[in-house]
Amino acid sequence: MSNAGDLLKVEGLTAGYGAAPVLHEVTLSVGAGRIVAVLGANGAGKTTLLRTLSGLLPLAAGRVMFDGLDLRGVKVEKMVRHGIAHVPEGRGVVTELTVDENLRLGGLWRKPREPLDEIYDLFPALAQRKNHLGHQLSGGERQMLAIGRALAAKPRLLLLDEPSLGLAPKITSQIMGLLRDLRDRTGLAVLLVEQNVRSALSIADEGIVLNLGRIAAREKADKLADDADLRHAYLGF
Amino acid sequence: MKRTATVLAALLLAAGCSNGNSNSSGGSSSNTPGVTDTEILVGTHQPLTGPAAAGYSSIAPATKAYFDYVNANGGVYGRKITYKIMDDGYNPANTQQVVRQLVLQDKVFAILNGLGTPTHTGVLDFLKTNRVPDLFVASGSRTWNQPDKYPGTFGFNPDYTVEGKILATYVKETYAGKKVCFLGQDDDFGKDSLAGVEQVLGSVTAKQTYVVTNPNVGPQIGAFKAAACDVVVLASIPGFTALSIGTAAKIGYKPQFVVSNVGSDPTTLAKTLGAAAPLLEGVVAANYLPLATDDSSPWIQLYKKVNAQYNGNATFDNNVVYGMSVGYLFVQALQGAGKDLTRDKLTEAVQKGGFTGPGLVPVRFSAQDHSGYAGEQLTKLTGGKATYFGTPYTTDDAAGAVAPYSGTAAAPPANGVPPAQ
Amino acid sequence: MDRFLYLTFDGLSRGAVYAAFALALVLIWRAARIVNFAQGAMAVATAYVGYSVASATGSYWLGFVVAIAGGLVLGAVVERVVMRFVDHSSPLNGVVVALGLVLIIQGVLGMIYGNDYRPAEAPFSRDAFQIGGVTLLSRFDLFVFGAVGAVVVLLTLLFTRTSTGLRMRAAAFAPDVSRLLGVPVGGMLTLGWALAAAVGSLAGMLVIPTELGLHPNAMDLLFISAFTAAVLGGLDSPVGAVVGGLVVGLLLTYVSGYLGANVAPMAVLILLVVVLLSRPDGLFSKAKARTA
Amino acid sequence: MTIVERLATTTKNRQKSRQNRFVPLAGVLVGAAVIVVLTYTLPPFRNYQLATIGAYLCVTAGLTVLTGLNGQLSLGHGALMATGAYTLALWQDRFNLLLPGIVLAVVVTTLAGGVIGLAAARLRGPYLAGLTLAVAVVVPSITSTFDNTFNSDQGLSVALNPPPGVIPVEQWQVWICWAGALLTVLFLAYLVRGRFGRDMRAVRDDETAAKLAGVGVARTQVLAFVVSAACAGLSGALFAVLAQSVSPGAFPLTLSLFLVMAIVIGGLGRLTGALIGAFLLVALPSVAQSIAEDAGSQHLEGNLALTFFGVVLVVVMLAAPGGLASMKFPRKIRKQKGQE
Repeated sequence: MSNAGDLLKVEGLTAGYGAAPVLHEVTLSVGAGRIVAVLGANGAGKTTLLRTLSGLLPLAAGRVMFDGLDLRGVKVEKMVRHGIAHVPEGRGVVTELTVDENLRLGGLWRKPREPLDEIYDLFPALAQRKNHLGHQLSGGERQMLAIGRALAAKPRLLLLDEPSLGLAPKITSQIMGLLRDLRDRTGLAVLLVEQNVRSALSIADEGIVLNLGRIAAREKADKLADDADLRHAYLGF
Repeated sequence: MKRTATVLAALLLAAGCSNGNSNSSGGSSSNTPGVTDTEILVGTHQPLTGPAAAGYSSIAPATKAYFDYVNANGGVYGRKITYKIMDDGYNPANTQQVVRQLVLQDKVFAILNGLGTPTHTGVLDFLKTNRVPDLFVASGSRTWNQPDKYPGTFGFNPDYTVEGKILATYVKETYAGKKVCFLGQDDDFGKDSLAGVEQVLGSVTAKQTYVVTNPNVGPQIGAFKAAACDVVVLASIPGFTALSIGTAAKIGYKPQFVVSNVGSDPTTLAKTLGAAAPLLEGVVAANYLPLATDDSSPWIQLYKKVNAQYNGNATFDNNVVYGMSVGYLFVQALQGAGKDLTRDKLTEAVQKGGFTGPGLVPVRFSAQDHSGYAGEQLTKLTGGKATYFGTPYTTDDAAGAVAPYSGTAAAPPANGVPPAQ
Repeated sequence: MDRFLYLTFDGLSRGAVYAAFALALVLIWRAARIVNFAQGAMAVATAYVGYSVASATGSYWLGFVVAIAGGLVLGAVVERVVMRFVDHSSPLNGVVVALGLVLIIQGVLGMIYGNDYRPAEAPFSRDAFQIGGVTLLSRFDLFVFGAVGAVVVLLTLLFTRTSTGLRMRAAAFAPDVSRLLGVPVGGMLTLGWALAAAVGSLAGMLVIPTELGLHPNAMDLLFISAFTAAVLGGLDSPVGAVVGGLVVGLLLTYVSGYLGANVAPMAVLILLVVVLLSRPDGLFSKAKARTA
Repeated sequence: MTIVERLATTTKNRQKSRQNRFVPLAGVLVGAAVIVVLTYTLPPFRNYQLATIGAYLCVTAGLTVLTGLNGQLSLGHGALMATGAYTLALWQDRFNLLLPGIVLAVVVTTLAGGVIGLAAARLRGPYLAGLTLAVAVVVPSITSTFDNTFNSDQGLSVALNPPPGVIPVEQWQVWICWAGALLTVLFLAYLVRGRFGRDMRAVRDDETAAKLAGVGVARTQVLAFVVSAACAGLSGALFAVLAQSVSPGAFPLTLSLFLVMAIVIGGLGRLTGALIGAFLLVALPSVAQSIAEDAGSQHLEGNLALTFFGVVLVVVMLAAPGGLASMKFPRKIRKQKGQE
């Protein structure tokens, strides 16, 4: 499934906390303008995968290439300059800062800095709460803020961890729709970690199933959604 | 836990075995702690570090330098004096530790000139129990003068009440009818001094205290200004003397300052005040030893020589004079105790008294009196230099009169070492 | 009334220096979530350097600038060489290392300069203006107020108007997220230490002329008052530091003036208890408490 | 550390403690035997130092439980020690009955600790540190304001009967101090193993989670403070016995700071760490002074010792972030560090 035009190429990635690896020889790729959903039960290693890709965790073995660049040894704070934005689990909104400050933070590294109008256009709800502190926002608003902040960095690849966690279905589908639009409009690539398999597969181009840190399946999204055996075995529905 | 305990035990044992001989006292000098045929080991506790070190950390090195001088001139009955200075940072808990180390481990012959009232008070009982001579404590507390309770403890400084009475006598004679205020440290120093002052002057117009932990005397000096006092008596340590004089100048208040001896060393004050040192002009204080700036005194000539040779030419101020005078008196006491040196003989020799030395007034050691110098003479600062004026006075810490002392000061022996008696 | 006014001005001029030093503590707390017990000793170290330069060159202001610059450097060095390598999984580790630094700095200063007080000149007259027999402030007091005010304004501008300030705040509140957003968290930490130490040095240059003089322990007592002031105002709030400093300064002076110097520490304790029991995160804490 | 990781380490610790389970009573009895033997072999000054270690152990053990297990930082334990010491001094002056006096000292300090603990339970981190710091610096102020009772800076002397029979004073002091210390350790060891210990850790790790699990957060915190205050009171009383005098200068803020340093350097939250800390409080200053003496010129005075002391603190904290008691597992620490 890997081809020359892939934006992100992961080969034989092994990583985890301390001596015991959580991920074992994971190989995957994400092409430009594609949404890849990473699925799996709790503890399958989904979050670890994203944290390793963005450099928060060290690589024990394997190779991560991003647009021809070996990411080993690239510091976390430099990732965003190469075009990788990571929205961590729990949204990572800095609750002590205002909405506007959070968004500015996303685009700070860019020179010259661009105005945030585009982001506020995407998320009108945020525009209304510009000067509210992060902890005053609702869960949905925080998620939008986190994604909006990542987009302010103008990334080519978005690593998105559980955007639907704790959100009402209506808001979840709003967010999913937004991601699809962005992909279609800007060619953004997304590696989407989700527990909510249905909504993830509804927008993904392909899906990867992780089980106990190993890749159990890699399929086109619609195919995965139809594969009853796989669903029963790993995804629980 | 168990293993750690064993390791700690082993460590303690190892540390302890190196010096595990038993102690004893009395008898002859052959089994007197700290005394051998060639050496006398003496210890002291001093604030070498911490906030209280300022001003006082130069005393013990000066004493040591004088001992080195004596040692170079043959010592005392052929014995050299080794002076072990321990730093207690003016913390009574540390004093406990270091004095026990000196007595129990290093087996010093005597404790000399331990500095500070709260620090030394805590070790009085310990020193008494172990029958260690506790000579010439460096503070003017009346605590040291309790021959019945602490037979081995002797003071050195005139006590604060004696000083208060003498300062007040000067104020009464010179500023009759003027308003007098008093600022004292919030402890026995301030209290004893105030007691002496009020005994002579009656109640003062305004009295205030300061605490060493709050270096701001603005409220106190402000109160004196509001009370329009003409004379301010200070029972303060040098830093707070400087602070008080500086604060008064800051608010445009110019009383006559009369300052206790412990807080009046001109060198220390001038150093602290820096460019504001001219404010010291006219300050009246008191002393009982030759002044560091009095080059005509044979004692100062001797001490300067010792300071140059054995004290690394340290800044020569009244603290150095004090330290060397302590050393001189101690050597006198050792000479008096004789060749067969024991702790009891040393105490007897001190109690016998009759020492003549650098002091302007006598030390009044006797069986009934363990306080130090009997009085003081007043000084005035002019041109950055203190000079004596008037006559020395002596008095006691009770109701006794303040009397002029007419004796003349002794000259140092030619070789600078007190002769054997 | 005159007495009250006199004490008020005396208390304000004391409070201003507490405020300056409390600001330094707030700054480091905001940058690194640590109460820097070594702040006082570091400030004394740079003050020694500053006064050495001043006496060598004859220019107070050159020494002043050197002291502040020395603060910047010392703060950065302490963070880069020591604090960075402290395991911060327990907040106490940093505290103990800071206390160790205090002993080292005081020991080294004592070895170089000795343990006596050295004079510390003030750049302006300390003689107070008098109006109608009431003693007001001195030129130096005004300078202190001006300097503290300037620091507050500059810090506020830095934190609210500049992107560096934004980065510093983000790095302190959420280091991991900030790194993901491209914020060099380590660099921000170094910058925070450097700035805090520079403000500490400024406070040192402001306070030492009003106290007993230069001494390795010169800032020990001030640290206690300033820490109290910072806690009172709320460790996250520069404005709180200033208000806390002034309140502590006034309280100490009023109590010393009306009740006696020995009662003052008890008054401070009572004030702290009253304030913290009603506002556990200080007077100027934000609505939501963060348990750090 | 996330909560999950914390939980993981807690479980790990629990497993570990199950592995090398030992009975505190046995440990304490062995300790008592070692101490008694030591008192007969050590020279007087070493005995005095040993007694001082015992007196320190009371307070460090209590403080390490408060700070290490319950997460409350106190900079005011020196003041609590002063409370115990003054209580004993005043009692001895009137009655001269040592054991009831020590018990009374503990009771009075416990009450004082309860008052501070009530306030402390509402405060977190540096705010608690700030309040307890203000408590620590208030001691001299109280002794001089009520100087008729406390005799200001000079303090009180403590009336003591000489030791029974021909036992040397220093040996007698070791027995008294270590009896107190070992009882304290025994009490705390059982306390920490029980439900109270679990509650304290739960509160330290996550107050909300603890509340949900039915742990009375405020009650646990106040109780932890009270327990550690009782230990500090005992320690203070023992120091009064050792010094035969009490004065505010002996309980300065630096003492409170040194206590915190001792438990952190020793190993926070472990009684072994408290023992190492108590040992260092006695040994380090005197080692520093003798090293400085050997190396030093007169003009460095005490400064070399001070510097040496500071360097030791910094180096130990960098080399053994878990304290000296954790030094047995250097590899594990490195691994944990990599995780952060």
